[in-house]
Amino acid sequence: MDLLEYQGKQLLARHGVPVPSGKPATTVDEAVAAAEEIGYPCVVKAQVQIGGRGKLGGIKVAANRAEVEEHAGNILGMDIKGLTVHEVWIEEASDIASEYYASIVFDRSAKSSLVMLSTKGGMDIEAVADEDPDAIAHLHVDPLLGFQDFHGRRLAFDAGVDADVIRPIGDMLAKLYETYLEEEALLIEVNPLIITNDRSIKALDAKVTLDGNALYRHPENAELTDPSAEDPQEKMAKERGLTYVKLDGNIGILGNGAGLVMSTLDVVAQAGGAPANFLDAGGGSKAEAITSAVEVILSDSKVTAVLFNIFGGITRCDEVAKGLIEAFATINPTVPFVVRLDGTNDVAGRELLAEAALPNVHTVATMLEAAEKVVELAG
Amino acid sequence: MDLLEYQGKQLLARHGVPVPSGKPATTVDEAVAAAEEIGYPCVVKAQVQIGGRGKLGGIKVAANRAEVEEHAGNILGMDIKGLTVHEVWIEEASDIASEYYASIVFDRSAKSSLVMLSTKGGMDIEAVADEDPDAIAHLHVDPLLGFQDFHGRRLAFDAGVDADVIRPIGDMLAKLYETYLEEEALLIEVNPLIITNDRSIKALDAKVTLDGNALYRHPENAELTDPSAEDPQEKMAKERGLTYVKLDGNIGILGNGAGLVMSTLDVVAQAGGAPANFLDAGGGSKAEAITSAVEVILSDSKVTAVLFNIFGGITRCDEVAKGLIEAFATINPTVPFVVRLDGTNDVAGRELLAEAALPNVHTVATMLEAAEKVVELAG
Amino acid sequence: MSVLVGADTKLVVSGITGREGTFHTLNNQAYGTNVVAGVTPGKGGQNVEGIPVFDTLHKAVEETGANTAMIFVPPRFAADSILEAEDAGIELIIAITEGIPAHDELRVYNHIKANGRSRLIGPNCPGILSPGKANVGIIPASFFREGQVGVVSRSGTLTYQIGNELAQRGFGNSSIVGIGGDPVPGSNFIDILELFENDPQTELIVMSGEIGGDAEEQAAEYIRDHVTKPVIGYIAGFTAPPGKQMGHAGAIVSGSKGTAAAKAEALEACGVRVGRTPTAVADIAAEILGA
Amino acid sequence: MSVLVGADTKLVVSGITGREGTFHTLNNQAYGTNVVAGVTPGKGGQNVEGIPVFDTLHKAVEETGANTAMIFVPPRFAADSILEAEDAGIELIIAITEGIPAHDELRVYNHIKANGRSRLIGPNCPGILSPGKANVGIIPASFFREGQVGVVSRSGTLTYQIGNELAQRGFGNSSIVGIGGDPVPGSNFIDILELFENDPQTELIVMSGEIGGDAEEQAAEYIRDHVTKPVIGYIAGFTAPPGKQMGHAGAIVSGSKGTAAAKAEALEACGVRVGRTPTAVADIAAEILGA
Repeated sequence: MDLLEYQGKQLLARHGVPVPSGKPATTVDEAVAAAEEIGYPCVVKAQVQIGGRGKLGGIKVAANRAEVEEHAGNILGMDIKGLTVHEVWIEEASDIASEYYASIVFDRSAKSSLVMLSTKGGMDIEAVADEDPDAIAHLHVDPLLGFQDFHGRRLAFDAGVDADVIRPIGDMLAKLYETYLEEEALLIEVNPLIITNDRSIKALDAKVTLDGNALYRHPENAELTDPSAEDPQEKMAKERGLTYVKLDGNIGILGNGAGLVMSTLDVVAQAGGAPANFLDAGGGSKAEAITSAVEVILSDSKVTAVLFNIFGGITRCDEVAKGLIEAFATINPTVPFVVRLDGTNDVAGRELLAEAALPNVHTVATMLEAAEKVVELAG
Repeated sequence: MDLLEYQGKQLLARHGVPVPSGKPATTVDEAVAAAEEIGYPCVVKAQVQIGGRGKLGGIKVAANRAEVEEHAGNILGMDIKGLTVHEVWIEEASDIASEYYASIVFDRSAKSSLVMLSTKGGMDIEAVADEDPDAIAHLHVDPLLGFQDFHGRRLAFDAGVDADVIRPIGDMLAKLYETYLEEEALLIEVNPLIITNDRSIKALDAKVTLDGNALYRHPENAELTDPSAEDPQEKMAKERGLTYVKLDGNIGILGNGAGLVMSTLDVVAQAGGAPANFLDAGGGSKAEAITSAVEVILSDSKVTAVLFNIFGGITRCDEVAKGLIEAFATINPTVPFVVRLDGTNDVAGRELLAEAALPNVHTVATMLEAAEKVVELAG
Repeated sequence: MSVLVGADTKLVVSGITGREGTFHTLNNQAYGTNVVAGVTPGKGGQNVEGIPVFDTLHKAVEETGANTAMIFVPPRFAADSILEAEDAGIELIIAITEGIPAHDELRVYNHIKANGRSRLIGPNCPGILSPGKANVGIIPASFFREGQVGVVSRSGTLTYQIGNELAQRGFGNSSIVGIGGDPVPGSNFIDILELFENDPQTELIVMSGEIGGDAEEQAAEYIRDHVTKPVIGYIAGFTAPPGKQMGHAGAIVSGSKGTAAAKAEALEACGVRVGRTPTAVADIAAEILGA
Repeated sequence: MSVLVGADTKLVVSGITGREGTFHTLNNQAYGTNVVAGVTPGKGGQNVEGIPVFDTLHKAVEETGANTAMIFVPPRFAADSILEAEDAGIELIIAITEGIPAHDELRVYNHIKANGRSRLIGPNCPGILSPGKANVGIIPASFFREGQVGVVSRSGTLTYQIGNELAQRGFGNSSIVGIGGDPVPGSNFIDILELFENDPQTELIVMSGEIGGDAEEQAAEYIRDHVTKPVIGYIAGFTAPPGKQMGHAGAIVSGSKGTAAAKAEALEACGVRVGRTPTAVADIAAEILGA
């Protein structure tokens, strides 16, 4: 789960990481009220999960009330790379002596956590990594040992930070790691981490990704939302506990298991079709989940045909069949369905479908055949 | 550092371990005031670091104000196995359905922590261990992994606790471990851990030993004191940062390094003498520390002769000599001294002593000779 | 022969009394797997169709000599159950549970590795099937029969699909190993490739990967350097858009790293033939084994 | 030969710029130890009498190839310094620092053991002297000369006393190893006994223990089963009253366990002769080696 800038910074602040003070606002009036409280100059920052918003006019300094009104008015509702700005963050202006970069990444490949620090902050870190890899100090932290003081010292000396901030930077990295661990983040990136003229350090921006699987342990984080980021179908699917990703095509796809669904998308594409979505009904889906998933798929008006590709393990094909029959009873779909059922209770599932004799539902024997059929029907 | 019962329980309570409410009191008036606040019946408990105080009249239930007055009056000032009671703990009375035992021990030998649980609480656990070792469930916790839920479950099932408290007991063990780790304890023992009639669990007694080396990280714990436990010489030595243990004999001993001092005690005993103390001046002692140590040794009026046995490594013999010379200048000792100096700067040290020509100070060449000489002089 | 599970397997199931736990345990037993015990705290002394249930894994091991554990508890209890199994001395732990927090997985992985006593398969995996011998997990065994193809896969249902395509061409399997699609799998492709390389029954290995991470790239180099048997690769996710998470925590692509195309290339560069569909994998297998 | 430190030692000193750190580093260097670097964060680029100082241990290793680290920082920084040395790949870490919190020691011990890359001696130890070759730590080397007696001890100054008694009888030492008196020493008697057993220069081993813990009892069994060379034991603390802590965290006796008498008995039961005073140890050595 990706957090908005201000959500991430508030999370960091809870663990003692210094951040500029600020307030979120969803209307111009709220923005003005926030600015009046914070004082001038202040910064109006668009809250969207995408880089480069500054260049596109999503970050503006306001010297007074009128400017806040103007900037908030412009930024709220603005489209930034396809995302609509629903919220701004009004923040005290910071003076900047230096811009550094710090991050902690859950490194699947190394099975540990990667901590990075660079004095080349404030810019695209991937460009720095390409052009001057030595400018980014990095090390892995043994998960059983945790972040030690020497990790912080080593990063600070290796990155070549100013001598007077060696210790504060080390302390800040320790706090970022604490946040990362205790909030169960998969990524914490602070860019820029600034040194002010009076030599204090602050996280001026923050990108935080939390582990969705761990949210049950962090109910306060589970409530954080990003109104700009979600597609209506994706939101609907999420509310129903389905893994759904919207794509550009017209063939609705439902399968069980991420790998099989991805493979189905590939096979449909190879057969000349364009998938409208990725939808993993998950392991052990009951009939209701299937009915619910059909609703999600069909709520995308571009869909002209739907493919069910099920190979049941923990999922039982008879439940899938029941769910589809129920969907026909309640929402009466008008597009054709191609259904391939194999695996646990497949015979029972196919029998149920045969008995139900649903209109325009085609049962096929193999995945390849199913893909070809649905492409043909989708038109 | 050993804590008094109530200090230990307050420490546990800070980590969410349920304990009966109570208040400490050093006078009868305070005890009565505490009881009035807590309500009746309440328990008046002598605060001394020694087992078996109950049998000796150190724990009394009071049904009303008059009884608190009576019991507190009797217990305050009472001698329990050589310790004077300076403080009582007034506690709400608890009803007891079952008495269990729980402890966490820093296990040097296993290089990990040993957690124990038994349903045979409320009695001498060493007797239980001797007579019915299977009645004590125990396991070691990997320090890098920490206490896991399964540790608690396993202990609870192995100990055979009542089915309805399996989970609460596991939770309590987790909290005890948290306390042990975060407060850097070397021992936490809860005996009895009680189940009340309404099936809640509480730590009714607690024995907590903290790591003195870690107190700098726990300033609030460093301030805890036990007025009953300390001998005046030991207290004086502690304030001066010296490691001093009072013994029964008449030969004052000063050495550097615990091993050498213990060995010196042994050699003096073998030579027929009786050491008055163990005093390790520590590594790298400066002259002032030596002077200060002489004062501590001589504050014990039984001392009739003093032995210095120094083999300098990090300690420099010239500093030791200077300290002894300074001691003669300021406190003018009347008992004979036997001094053996070897190791770092020993020649310089011996020269300083020779020049000073202190009265009744005998320089000898070896440890064995030194022991024999001091026994002879001590009379 | 087969790998990991077989005639010597003595299985204990953590979470045996849950609905799915019971269903699949009995399925596994019906297939012939030697299920010796189950564990559900508080239900010690009961039994599930004759399989004794214990309160702790330690007790189960003590009483039954179980050497393999299947973890079938909900995600919030799964890390603890895996650690319990490791502590109890279980050699092979197969964690079916999906949705375990990533930091739990990291801790569990590193602890098990540091101790070096147990092998963990999964979590978020379908288990291991050695056709004709034993089935531990949720793989629908009736679709597979004994044979010479070893299958290792990050995805559950995709494994069935590939196994099924092979079966339709008449090929059976030595073992089918689902290593799971989570960020920190207990065992990776390389661990299983090594087992298949040393398994006399296995003549051909099918390795089914997906987008995200670099496990396939690492496996490619391992195959080049250490595997003498023919390997066929498959990668799911050619049509996945970058930056989108596709269900598995594993299935996320960032930039050009971890894309299906990059993985297929890496495998081919190391001499592994890659089928573009499950059907194509079976075609290549037929070519190699001469069906 | 000698054990642990010698001609191959390339020493880096953590805390080199402290008063004691500088004093003993230069002493060690003057003795002939190859001191290649020091570490003090923030003083990188400086030098101590020509010994280059670095900000981090990693940098020191990178630039000088140091293989041995001496830890001379205050207790609150010592655990971190030891872990830093281990992380930097140092093979032998000798921690002189006294007063490290016990839980820090526990964590450090288990981490180093789990990784298996480094050997830790100490903390709270006087270091290691291989007379005529190298001295790392605070042992006053001028009292000792090269010879055939290996000494291992929990106590610092007692080690000097015993070494000195041996010297007065004309015996020199292969190495003198202080393992320290703390609750969780990085290395125990057994680790060092094994080294002396395999060291051709060592003909006789003196093992000096003290009250508390069960390290001597464990060593006794090890000697019986694995050590062919003669071993002389010494135990300090016969007159220590039970329950009292005598300076070292190690030197505490509870009940009958860990008393000097129990330890001496355990050693004698395993065929180790125990001297009741340092002088008696030297007497026995003279008997065995025939001085």
